Amino acid sequence: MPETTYREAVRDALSQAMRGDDRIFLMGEDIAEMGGSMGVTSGMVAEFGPERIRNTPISEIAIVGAGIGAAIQGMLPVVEIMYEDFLTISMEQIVNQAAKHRTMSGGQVKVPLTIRTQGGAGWSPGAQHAQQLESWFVHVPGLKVVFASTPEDVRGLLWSSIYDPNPVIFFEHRTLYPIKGNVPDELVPIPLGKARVHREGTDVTVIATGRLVHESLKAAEDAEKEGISVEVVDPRTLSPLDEATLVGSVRKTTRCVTAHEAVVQGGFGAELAAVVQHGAFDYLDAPIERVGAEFAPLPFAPVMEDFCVPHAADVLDAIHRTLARA
Amino acid sequence: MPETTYREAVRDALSQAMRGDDRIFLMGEDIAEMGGSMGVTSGMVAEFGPERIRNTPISEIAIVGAGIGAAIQGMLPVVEIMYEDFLTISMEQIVNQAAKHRTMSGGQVKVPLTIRTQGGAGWSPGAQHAQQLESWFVHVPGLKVVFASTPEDVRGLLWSSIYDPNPVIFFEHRTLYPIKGNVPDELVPIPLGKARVHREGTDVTVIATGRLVHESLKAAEDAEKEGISVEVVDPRTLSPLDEATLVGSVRKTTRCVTAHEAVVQGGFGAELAAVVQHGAFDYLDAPIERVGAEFAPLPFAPVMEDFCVPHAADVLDAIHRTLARA
Amino acid sequence: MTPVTQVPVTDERGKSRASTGALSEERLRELFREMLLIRRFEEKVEERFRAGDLPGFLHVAIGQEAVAAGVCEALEPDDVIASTHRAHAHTIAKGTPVNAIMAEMHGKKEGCSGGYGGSMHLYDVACGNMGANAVVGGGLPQIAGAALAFKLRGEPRVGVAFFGDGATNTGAFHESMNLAQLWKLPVLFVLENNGWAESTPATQQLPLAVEEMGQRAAAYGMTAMEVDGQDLEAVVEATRSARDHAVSGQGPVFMNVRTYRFTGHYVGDPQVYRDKSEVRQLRETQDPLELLRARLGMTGEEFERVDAAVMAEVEASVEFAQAGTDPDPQDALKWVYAEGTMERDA
Amino acid sequence: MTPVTQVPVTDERGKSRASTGALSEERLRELFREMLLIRRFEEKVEERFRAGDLPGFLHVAIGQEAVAAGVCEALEPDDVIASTHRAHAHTIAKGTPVNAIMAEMHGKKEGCSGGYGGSMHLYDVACGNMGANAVVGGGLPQIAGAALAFKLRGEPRVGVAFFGDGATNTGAFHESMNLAQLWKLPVLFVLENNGWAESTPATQQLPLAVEEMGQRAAAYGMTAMEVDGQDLEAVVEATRSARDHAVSGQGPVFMNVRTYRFTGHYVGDPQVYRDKSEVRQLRETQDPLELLRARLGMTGEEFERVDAAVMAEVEASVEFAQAGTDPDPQDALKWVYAEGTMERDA
Ligand SMILES: Cc1ncc(C[n+]2csc(CCOP(=O)(O)OP(=O)(O)O)c2C)c(N)n1
Ligand SMILES: Cc1ncc(C[n+]2csc(CCOP(=O)(O)OP(=O)(O)O)c2C)c(N)n1
Ligand SMILES: [Mg+2]
Ligand SMILES: [Mg+2]
Repeated sequence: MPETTYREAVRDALSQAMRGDDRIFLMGEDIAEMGGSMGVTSGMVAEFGPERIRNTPISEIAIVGAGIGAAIQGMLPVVEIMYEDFLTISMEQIVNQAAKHRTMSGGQVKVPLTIRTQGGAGWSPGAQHAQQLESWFVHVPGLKVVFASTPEDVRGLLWSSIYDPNPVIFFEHRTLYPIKGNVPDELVPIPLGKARVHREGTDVTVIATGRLVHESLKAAEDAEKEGISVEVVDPRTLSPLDEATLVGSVRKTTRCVTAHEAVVQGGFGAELAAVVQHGAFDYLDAPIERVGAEFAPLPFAPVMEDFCVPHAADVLDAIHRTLARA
Repeated sequence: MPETTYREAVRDALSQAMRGDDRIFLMGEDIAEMGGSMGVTSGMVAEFGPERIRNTPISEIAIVGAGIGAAIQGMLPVVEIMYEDFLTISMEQIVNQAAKHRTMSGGQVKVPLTIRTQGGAGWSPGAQHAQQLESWFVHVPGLKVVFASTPEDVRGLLWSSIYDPNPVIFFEHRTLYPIKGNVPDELVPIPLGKARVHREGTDVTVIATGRLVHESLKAAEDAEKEGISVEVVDPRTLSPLDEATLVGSVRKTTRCVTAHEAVVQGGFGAELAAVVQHGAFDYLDAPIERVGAEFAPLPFAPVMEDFCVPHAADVLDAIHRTLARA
Repeated sequence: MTPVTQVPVTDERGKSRASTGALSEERLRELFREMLLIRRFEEKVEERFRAGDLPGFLHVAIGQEAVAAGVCEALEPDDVIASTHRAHAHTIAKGTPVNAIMAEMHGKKEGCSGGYGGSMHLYDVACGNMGANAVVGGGLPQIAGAALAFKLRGEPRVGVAFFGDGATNTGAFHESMNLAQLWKLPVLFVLENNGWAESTPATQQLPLAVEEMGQRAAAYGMTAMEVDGQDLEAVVEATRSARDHAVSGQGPVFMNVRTYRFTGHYVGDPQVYRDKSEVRQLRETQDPLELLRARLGMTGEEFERVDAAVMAEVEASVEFAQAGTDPDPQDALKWVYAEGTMERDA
Repeated sequence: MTPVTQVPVTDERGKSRASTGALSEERLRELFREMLLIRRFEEKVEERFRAGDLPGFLHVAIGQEAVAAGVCEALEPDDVIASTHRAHAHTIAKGTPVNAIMAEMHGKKEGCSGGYGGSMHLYDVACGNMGANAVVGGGLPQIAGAALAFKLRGEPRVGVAFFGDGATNTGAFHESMNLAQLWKLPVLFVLENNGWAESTPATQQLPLAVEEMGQRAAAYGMTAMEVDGQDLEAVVEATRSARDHAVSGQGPVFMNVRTYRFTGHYVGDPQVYRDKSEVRQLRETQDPLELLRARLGMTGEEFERVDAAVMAEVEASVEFAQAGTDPDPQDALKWVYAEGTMERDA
């Protein structure tokens, strides 16, 4: 399958994994006939049946909790939380239960659960359907956190997440579902914990996740026209973090911008900045600049939404700020 | 009241505020006859009666949600979540509702709600009664976040939180309840958003919160014996953050250590490091060192718990690391 | 005590809307007009959304008009409601002019939420609308809290939570019902039971049959009522007695209001999950407008007159909205925090 | 299919514990001994905790012994349970040796959770104990999930969730009950209804009287049973039929097991909130051990013999625990993540 959409790539990973592995089943709201609110699972109930593609009640506590229990009992459940804003309802099960069972039991228990969710702005969803909350989960020992930005990555990372023996929170971005990209014919699992260098450069490193990977690549092209060479790196797995690749890149370029759609304060960019300033202190020629959303609940009106969420231009501005320093 | 415990100081702020202001009432589990699991509200039901000191069912969604609704309708509710680990159950109401109503309504609504909670390790509570989750809330626009470390601060900050027109998440630390300190006879409100310099110094700034303020002061004394002059600053309000005071301090000392009990990865120290490296870049003589808990669910056995949570010695080590650099 | 945030407003229609006794023919005709206004508004926003004029996404309440109109008819102006993702009908029925709603859906400053909320976040505090919620079940505990404030202050007001059958599966529903009954709070829990949660039929999300949903109140010993949501008069009558019960201190009431969703879940929903004939048959037999029209023996000529007036009102709202002002981009930051402090009330 | 995480274990007592028919006198005496073991264990940990020997904090199940012993008696060895903050009795009854539990409470490697869990996090996967939960209601959805796994694989196993009356007020309870009934999962919801949540009496946290709590199942159309939790035989019998019902595919069962907490909520609780005489009277009239002893017509001499043996076992567990090995500090990091990947099962 050469050219594939991000949406199809997710479905392909799920379908290929489910074929011949009865331990894997999906639970979520409206994932069967409707194929989920984003159409990611369309057609799957026809192939796998309603026992394995399970529509659930609107019960985000039970969806995650039942996934945990089934995982402990030897299944490999993939549960879907329709919008990541609703992860707020599942936090107790994710943070106090899924993440801690293994340690609390002294290693008796494994929780090979995958929690898929999606979100993101850019289509006037309003304040309760547009948050990017990945940074919360990076703060929770026992969880792995993945945020995929391309069709190839989402397919290979989802496969690895399903077969990871730990609970994985798997973030997809709403606006990326339609994007196309080449993916290998054979599904190649992508190991968790490895960053991807999308573009090599020598003047500044942009560490970006999700939608901002694409905005950063645009910004890098614009910068190139100005003679600025930008390296764009996507950690892909936020926890555990591939610090070596990120720090190595900044030691080379001596400048760093972090970019995500989530609000800047308390965001994943803070962790990146803390790690990079520590690992590349003697190499940095400028303060690390953080790009992210304005510190506000996302307003509905497109003009205000557009003002809040970061774009390529914001990344380019940040690149300029890092270079404004001698 | 010269010498007062942290516990008494909390109670005093609540009681003084409630006297003569009928809008204020408390809701939480076992806060009436039992005085709460930490005895903070003991005796208050006798003074204010069960209508204003309300025992609730074990319903962390409804406790916070009802507080929001009452606040919107003109009350000044103070709700208690017995352990901050259980905030995981209230996240939807806190993050999607309390924090966003004002913006979503275009300014029609105010939510003057105070959510008191407590937590922290040091007494073998196990993994589900010991987390420090303050950094999550720093990532949420519309919330204010307070973490008080002394009797004087907890009293003055709680008063200001109750009368703040916005939702405030107010963190207390379990192990601080018995500590004593001098407080003014008159209750002096302490404005939110102002850091406190506990100790002036010239070689390194330690930015600490909660229990780690006291550990950092111990570490500062030990460092002094070695001829190292340490400045200890407590932001007290984590959001909005008093960046000027923190950055100003580091510009003066040229070195910075952040210290909290929460796990390092994704913790509040990351935000502090990101802010400080940006604001004091040209002044920093060493990478910012972050002190916090090991990245693990807190084990029960005292030896393992003690290994996980940070102490004065860890702060001192970090101070030494910053000074090891020329 | 400081006055409450919502001061009682006098009803636009100038008479107490909770006036007991049977509804006059005249009042019924006004309510028919209100229901028709809701219907035409919903049809219009569907059309504008399909035309690409409206940002975000929409859920319309076509088929459920009598629930919104009937419940709000039985409320006092200063009673408060919390609405859902399917918010337009409730908001109109609680008294917000369609201009303000249409402007909101266009993201304009003149909108009832200043352009900050959109279709799923319609607020109108002056009319007692505490806000529509895009999180299913999210508004329920807050209505319990509003009712607690009324109770603590001894105000004869009720809080009304609208929600769907899917919402009864949320933890928020359970905790709110439990707390309201435990504390005998003046709350009306209005279940708009249309038998669907998005694409999921009741049989796939509820262990109870739709007609058994009153059982959801038994778990709390709460008073429950069965209501035909397609019959406006039945809804008004039931809500009046429910309100009397709640406001008199006897505790909350759970209303299992049976109704139907004539459209897709959201505008644009292909409804692959249900049979087209189901909808056609519902529209033929269960249309609350047709039922009320028959009850009123309204002539085609009279209907045309009312409809023309309503259409004009809706058209005018589109023009009003299109002529509205866009917020400044930086206005996004305007309401994140309230300034100052609540003054001490001693 | 790969084998499940828990392979069926043969019962320590060497016979199927779900053997139907009335319990033999001999078996009843064994269960009396088990209940006495629980009682003496709880008394011992109270004593050791007061002496400052045990870290953390404790909740004992004195007065509730017959619930744990009776429910587990009716289970098959590979049925699974989830326990609560009041976990010792369930864990003993499900087959974990007291040595391992006492060692856990001392934070030793020999503990049933390797010293990582403590009193509120007792695990013993080999015995079908999926773990005790310190978050009220936290275990319920996971038991539903375990039961779903059994159902999907066609295994004749049930998941048993123990929880208290206070837990029925959580959203997790509601969503778990609803899902289990909707999907007809083989779950037993065992409500240990002792009428208190910490210091809060049922009247302050539940809109239903304790004897009406079966109503909590009506909201889902779930089968409910009333059980006298002080009567061991009644608990065994009820659980057997509940298990038969659930395992045969007829869906979950809610058991309203009436019991009493003879002690404070936690060890050291001054119980300012209740009258000392209440406890005294309960101990005199409702002691499940006394009731069973009378039923068995057990002589003082026989009781002394059993008690001495039980005491010795408990004493030995303290010595075992004290002689146990402390974990290395760095062991804290040992189980944060599982290594490798789950191998593909094609
Ligand atoms: C907590 C939560 N989960 C899921 C959704 C997505 N969602 C929006 S509406 C809806 C169905 C709601 O069904 P119901 O409560 O019956 O209301 P109806 O749409 O029928 O009016 C769902 C699942 C949501 N908004 N909030
Ligand atoms: C979600 C949550 N809220 C509060 C607590 C604190 N807490 C521990 S036990 C308890 C009371 C539980 O009562 P019940 O469920 O009846 O169990 P019992 O103690 O009576 O056995 C409470 C409130 C908790 N552990 N978890
Ligand atoms: Mg519905
Ligand atoms: Mg109880």
